Amino acid sequence: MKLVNMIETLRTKTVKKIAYGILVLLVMVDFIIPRHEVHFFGDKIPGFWSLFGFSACVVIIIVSKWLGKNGLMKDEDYYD
Amino acid sequence: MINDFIHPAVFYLLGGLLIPLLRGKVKQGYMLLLVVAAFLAVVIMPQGTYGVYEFLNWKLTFGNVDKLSKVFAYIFTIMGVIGVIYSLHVQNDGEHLAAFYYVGGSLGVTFAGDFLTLFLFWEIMAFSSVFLVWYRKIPASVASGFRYLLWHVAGGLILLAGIILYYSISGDLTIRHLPFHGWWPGDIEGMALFLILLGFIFNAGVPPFGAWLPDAYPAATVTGAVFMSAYTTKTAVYALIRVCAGSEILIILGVVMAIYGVVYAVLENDARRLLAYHIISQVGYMVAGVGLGTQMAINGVTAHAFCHILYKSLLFMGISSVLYVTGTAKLTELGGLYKTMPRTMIYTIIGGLSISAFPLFSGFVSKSMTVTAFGEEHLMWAFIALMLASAGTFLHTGLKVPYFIWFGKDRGIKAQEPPRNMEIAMIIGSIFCIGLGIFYQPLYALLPYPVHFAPYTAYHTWETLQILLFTQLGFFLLLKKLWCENTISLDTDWFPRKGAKGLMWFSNKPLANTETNFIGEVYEFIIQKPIMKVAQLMQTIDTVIVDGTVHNLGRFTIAWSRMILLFQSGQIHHYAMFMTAGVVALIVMIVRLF
Amino acid sequence: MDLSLYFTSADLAGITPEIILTITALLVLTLDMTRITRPGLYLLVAIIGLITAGYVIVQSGGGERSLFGGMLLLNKFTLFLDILYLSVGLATLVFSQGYLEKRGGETQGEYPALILFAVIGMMLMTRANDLVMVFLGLELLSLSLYVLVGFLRHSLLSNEAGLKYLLLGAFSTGFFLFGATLIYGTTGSTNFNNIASAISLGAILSNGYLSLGIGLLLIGFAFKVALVPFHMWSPDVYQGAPTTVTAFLCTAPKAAGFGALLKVFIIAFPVVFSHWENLFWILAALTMTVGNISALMQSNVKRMLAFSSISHAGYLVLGVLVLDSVGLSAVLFYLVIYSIMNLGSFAIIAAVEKEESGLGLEDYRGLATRHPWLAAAMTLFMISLAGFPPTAGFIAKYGLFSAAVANGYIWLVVIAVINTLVSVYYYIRLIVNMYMEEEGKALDPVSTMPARMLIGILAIFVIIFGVAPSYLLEMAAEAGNMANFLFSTH
Amino acid sequence: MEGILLNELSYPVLTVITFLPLAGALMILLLRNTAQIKWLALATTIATFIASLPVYKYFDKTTHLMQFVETHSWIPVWNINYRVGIDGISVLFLFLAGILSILCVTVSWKAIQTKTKEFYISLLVMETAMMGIFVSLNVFLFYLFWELTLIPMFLLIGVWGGPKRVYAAVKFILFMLAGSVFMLVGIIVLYYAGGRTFDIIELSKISYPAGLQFWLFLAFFAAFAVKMPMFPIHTWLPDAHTEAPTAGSVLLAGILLKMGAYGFLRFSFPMFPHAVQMLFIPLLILSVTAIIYGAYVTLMQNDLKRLIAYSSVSHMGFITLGIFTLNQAGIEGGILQMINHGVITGALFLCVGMIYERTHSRMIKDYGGLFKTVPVFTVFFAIFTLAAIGFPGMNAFVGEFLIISGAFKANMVIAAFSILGVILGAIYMVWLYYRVALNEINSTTKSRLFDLDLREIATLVPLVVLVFLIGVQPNILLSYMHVSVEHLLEQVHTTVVSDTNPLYDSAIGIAQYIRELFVWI
Repeated sequence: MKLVNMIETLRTKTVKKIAYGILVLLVMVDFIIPRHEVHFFGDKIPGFWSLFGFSACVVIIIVSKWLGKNGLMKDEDYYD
Repeated sequence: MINDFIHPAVFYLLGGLLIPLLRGKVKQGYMLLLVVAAFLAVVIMPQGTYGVYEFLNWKLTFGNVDKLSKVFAYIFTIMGVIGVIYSLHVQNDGEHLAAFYYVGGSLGVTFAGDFLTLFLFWEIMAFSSVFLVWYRKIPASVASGFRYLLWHVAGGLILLAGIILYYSISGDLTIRHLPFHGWWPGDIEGMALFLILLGFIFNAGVPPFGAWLPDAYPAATVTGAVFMSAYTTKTAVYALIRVCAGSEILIILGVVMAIYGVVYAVLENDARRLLAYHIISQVGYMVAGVGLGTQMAINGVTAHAFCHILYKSLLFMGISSVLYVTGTAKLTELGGLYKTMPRTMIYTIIGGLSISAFPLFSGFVSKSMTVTAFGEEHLMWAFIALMLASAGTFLHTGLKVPYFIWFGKDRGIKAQEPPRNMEIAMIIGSIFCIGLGIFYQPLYALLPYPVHFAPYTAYHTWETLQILLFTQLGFFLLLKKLWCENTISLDTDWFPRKGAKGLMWFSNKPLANTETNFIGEVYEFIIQKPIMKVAQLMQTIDTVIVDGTVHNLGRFTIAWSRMILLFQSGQIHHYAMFMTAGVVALIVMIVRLF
Repeated sequence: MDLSLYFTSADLAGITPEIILTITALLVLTLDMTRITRPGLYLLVAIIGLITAGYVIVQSGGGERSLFGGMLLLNKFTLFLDILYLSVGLATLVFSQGYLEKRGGETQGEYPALILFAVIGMMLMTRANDLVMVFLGLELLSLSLYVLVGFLRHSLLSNEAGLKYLLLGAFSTGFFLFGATLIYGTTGSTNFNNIASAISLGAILSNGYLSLGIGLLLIGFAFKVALVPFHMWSPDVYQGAPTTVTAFLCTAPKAAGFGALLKVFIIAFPVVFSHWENLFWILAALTMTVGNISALMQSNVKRMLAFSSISHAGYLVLGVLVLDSVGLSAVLFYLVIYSIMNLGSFAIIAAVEKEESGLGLEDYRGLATRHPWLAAAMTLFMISLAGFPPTAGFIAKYGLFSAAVANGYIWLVVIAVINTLVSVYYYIRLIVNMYMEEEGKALDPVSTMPARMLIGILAIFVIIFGVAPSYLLEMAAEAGNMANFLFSTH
Repeated sequence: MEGILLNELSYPVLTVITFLPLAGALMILLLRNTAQIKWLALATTIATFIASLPVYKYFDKTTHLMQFVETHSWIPVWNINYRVGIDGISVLFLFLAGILSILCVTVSWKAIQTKTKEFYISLLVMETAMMGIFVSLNVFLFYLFWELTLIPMFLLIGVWGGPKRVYAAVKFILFMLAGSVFMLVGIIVLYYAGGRTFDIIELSKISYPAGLQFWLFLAFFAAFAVKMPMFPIHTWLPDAHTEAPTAGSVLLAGILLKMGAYGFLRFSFPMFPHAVQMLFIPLLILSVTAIIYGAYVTLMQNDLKRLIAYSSVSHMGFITLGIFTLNQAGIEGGILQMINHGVITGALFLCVGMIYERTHSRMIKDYGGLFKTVPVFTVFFAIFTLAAIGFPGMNAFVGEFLIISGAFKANMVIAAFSILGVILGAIYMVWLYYRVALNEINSTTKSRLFDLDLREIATLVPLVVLVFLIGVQPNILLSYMHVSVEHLLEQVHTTVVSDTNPLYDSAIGIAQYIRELFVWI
């Protein structure tokens, strides 16, 4: 069916490349974007939020996993 | 004009009673009729105070209509429509009834003008919703249903205690703004406010009192979870806004919630529990906002609650559909469904994008307002933390869930799109999510305070885009790390086979304990075991000591009786002897007397 | 010679009832000699005699009268008791009808005759105003009772009981006489009034001997009314005796004993009585406690009731202890109610009883289903004995307790109520067996029409005096006034 | 005489409603046919209820004085009058007794097969006694009716009860007497202390010396506490309730337990205010102990009736808690809660009885999934379960709310503990409901289960109506008692015990208080 094929096409290498392109574009544009609502230092640094987003993701995963390894995780019938 | 005010709860509470009597199409039509009517009732409802009613020597107010209560009423009734459509196919009338009373209860709370009325509907919600869990009718759901009920009864009674205490001080029951300042109640009045606050945050799912939430929702029925995701916490948020806005303690709690939810979501394997954790995380934003208490924050919270109900229910509908079709919601057992249920995937992703506040989706217009409110107040640590949480949100609901369910490892599960009514409900939800993302003005117009906030400023949009897309980058780079999850949870699957030793070692970890305490086993360790232990003790006391005393008294008397009877030997010379003894005693006495 | 030297017509008029009864008794015996084998007839005659005697007594109106130079003293008090004796005798005779045949004692006239003699004896006991007279009455009563108790010639138990009663009775009579002599020795008189005046004037030989005399006298009475520790005989005797006799034995003679006791202490020893309060206190506590506790474990109903009657004697001592008009009337009222309850329950026992004497509690199982009315009556008597309102038993107990509390014997009353509590257990055990246990072996009550009617009447009395006791209470109060009157004279 | 309102109605209403059942019992005595007996019994109870209706209509809510008073000379020798009358405290109980008696007849319609005549006679005598207790204005009369309840209830339990009925019956009667005999002594002492009268109104006017008050209070307390029953003399209750036939349990729970609390209000408060004020804190503690203790023990029960019986211990704890707060809210809550408890627990016993009739098992484990097998029954059961939990909008909620708010006024600490009681209450009731109604269907009893018939529904419906009526419009009942309770409080608070106000707000306060108390004793 069509919908499925569409999704299939979205999973090709080319799409991926385009995606990376977009990311680069994001950072680029961030240098020129007007900044009027400035809450703290981060807002002044170009690309800060990109960095933030990425590191946030990494941190969350790493930390949570570490916690998980240290016992947060149980097998499913732990309570039975 | 009093005539215009029809309490929407009436449709749910009274109208619902007829449901069991009807059958088939008629029933479905009737249910739709009710929920739509309720929505219209809210629409035509003018502001003011209605349904005042003398009870004992208090005034009970059932219809206290202002902007705040009205906006919540809107979303509750809208959600009612969606939810009912989604659950039209359900055969079990009891489930329908429970859902109706649940929704009715939340509406009652919304329009309650005094604490008694609020408490009344508060309890109706608790007791009706538990059936949504029980009707799943699997042992696990029964057990967690009880834990759920217990949490809420406890919370409710703490609330009641607070109310009574407050009443005995102020002699007044009308709901008004009673913020609780500081960290710990200093005086009696502080105590009253604290108890009320506590009662509310029990329902808001604030850790450590939120354990019921990720415990019960995954256990609920397919459609039940959809309802539950929408009402309990949001009703609590509403109550908090009304009563506790500006209680600093809430900021801390809220931020903690936001992070807590995200962290646990990483590890979660059951998609519905994962979403449940995200409810906690999202409600965290709201609670924090309420704690902040500025006009903008309140607006943001209200808007966020509004949108949250829509996209969260949408998410739940999506996952529940998967559950409904495949019979499981475990990420480790799912994968590659995009072949069989692509439409469901689309809806779910829409929900995911909304919740993670993607521009042009409903979450963006509300969450950003809340977060910005913190920026405005220069509470940077909170600001950053919430940003972090939003990144995490996208990571899981936006990426992880869809990925592992619809792509990931194809497990070749036989599946098809869910029943039509479910899909219609999801479509409506999706429309709302996108619609609100683009045409947000009507929503802003509903908010309690005038809005001076434009979501779509270039920079703002841009910062969000950066965060989210780079999160995505991170996600795909660390995908392997996330894959590990399966193997880990597989590992844990055969832990028991490896032997209890390893398990013990795990659970002995302090972290393990805290975790286990947070969910389910709070009931096990802190409530059930002690209660039952004490109960057994009391039982023993009752039978052994209290009753035993009586019995021994009886035995003693009877023993005495038998002893005396030995004198009654029937031998005449014995009798003579005793009589003589008596005579002697008498004489002695006389001699002593005189 | 001129009899008026010894007694006047007024004296004779005073003792008309006794004369009537004696004649009746002799008549019955003569009938017996004429070999008329109609037991009903003897009873009929005896009953007529009793009724006429009663009529005469009521006519006499109970004014204060002293006969035979102060040998007898008639007043409301004696009148009240006389009526009681007569009615008890009457009732006994009524339900004895048919019982003795059942128990295989071939009835002769002596049975009613003996009952009549016993009644005469009792009447004399309480009418007496002189220790010698009291003794005569006592003996007349006792002798007839000895025979009655052993009346069932073929029943071993009956004979044993008769013998025990005789021996122990003799034992106590001895003490009584001894006491009387000592008192005579110290005060120089056997007449109550003279004794009293001698004591109050202080013209007595020695306080010690007097006290000793009173003490021994007391033992004599204590034996008659079965106060601990002089109660030993009563369970065996009550159990052994023919049930009808038991009924008679545990009601009227007790009344007579208490009557005489009260009269002696009120008229003869009002001054020294205060010394004896402690003793009575102890006797009361001891008697009711021992009686109840021993009754707890009895499986034989007759024996159980025997012990219960001991405990009731204990309650009665409360009234004796008070010894004023209130106490006196309370005792009198209690005696009446007590007689009603016991007569009733024994009548029922007599009805259900078979050859072997006495039935265990188990034998009453299922009585309620087969003979509901009988069971209901029994229940009524039991709860009345236990002192539940609205039965007469409660009013009677209340009267005693109230009198005692009024005189400050609160702790004794507390002991008494605790005893009541204990007693409830064995009374309801019978109810339990009748109503709540599964059917036992069938009982076939054999009872004549009059007996059944009697039971009914008694049951009705229990209720009536429970809800509307005023009339009887007033009569008792009048009778009790003797105390005031005599206290005032001294 | 002053201080009372004579009966203006055309007939001696209180006497009639008291003795009509007795008359009915006497008539039944003469009948043979079982059907006739049943119908006559039903007719009598209904007639009694109807005869009592004018009372509620013409009751003057604006005065605390005794109303509908009748006085006749009874035993002049002891200065005892037959005097009956009611005020705001007693009037409601007539209503409750009237209703429950009717239901007891209907529920026993099929259940009682043996000794039918005796059964209905006992039932009617019980009603007379119950009515009599609440209308008596003469201590002697009161005691008479008080004891009159024992024998019929003894028979009800012992003859028509369960397997351990004899044990239960004997235990019941011995416990009851153990209390009431001391009350008898107390009554006699009161009689002389109060100037040789038994008239409650007269006796209430006199102020007795403190020491005497203390002892008299204890004497009466013995009787009332056993009846309530208060911890730790409650142990007769589970046995009696469990073994009694349904009607018996209903009357026990509905009326007999209330007699104790009523006694406190009628005697202890007006006559021994000093003692009450000295002792109310220990009594509050005792009450709250009963609440929690009872709740805990209830959790462990696996016998339906026994469970409900133990829950009564807990609920009665609430009632005493309310009464001894010595403030308007508390006492009114207490009285209201008595009615509520009568209705709810009565209803629960009716439910259990109905289900027992079918399965002849009281064991919880024999049930399960009733909501599938007997839906109608489950609906009723659910309603009463919620009511028992104190669900808002139902009657018990109002009562408990008043009581707890009163308790908070009287003593924070104790009130806080009572909340725990509420929680436990919710736990055991819901758990019971879950095990019986939800769960999976239990095959052992399924076959014998069939749903309620019209008679049974008709029996339960009035109670459902009451549950909700009182729940949403409690003023209907409360309005009767306001003035009387105010007056009662005046009587209690007229005597000031010591300069320290008797309101202790903390645990330390309680400790001090108790020390003072013992010094005082």
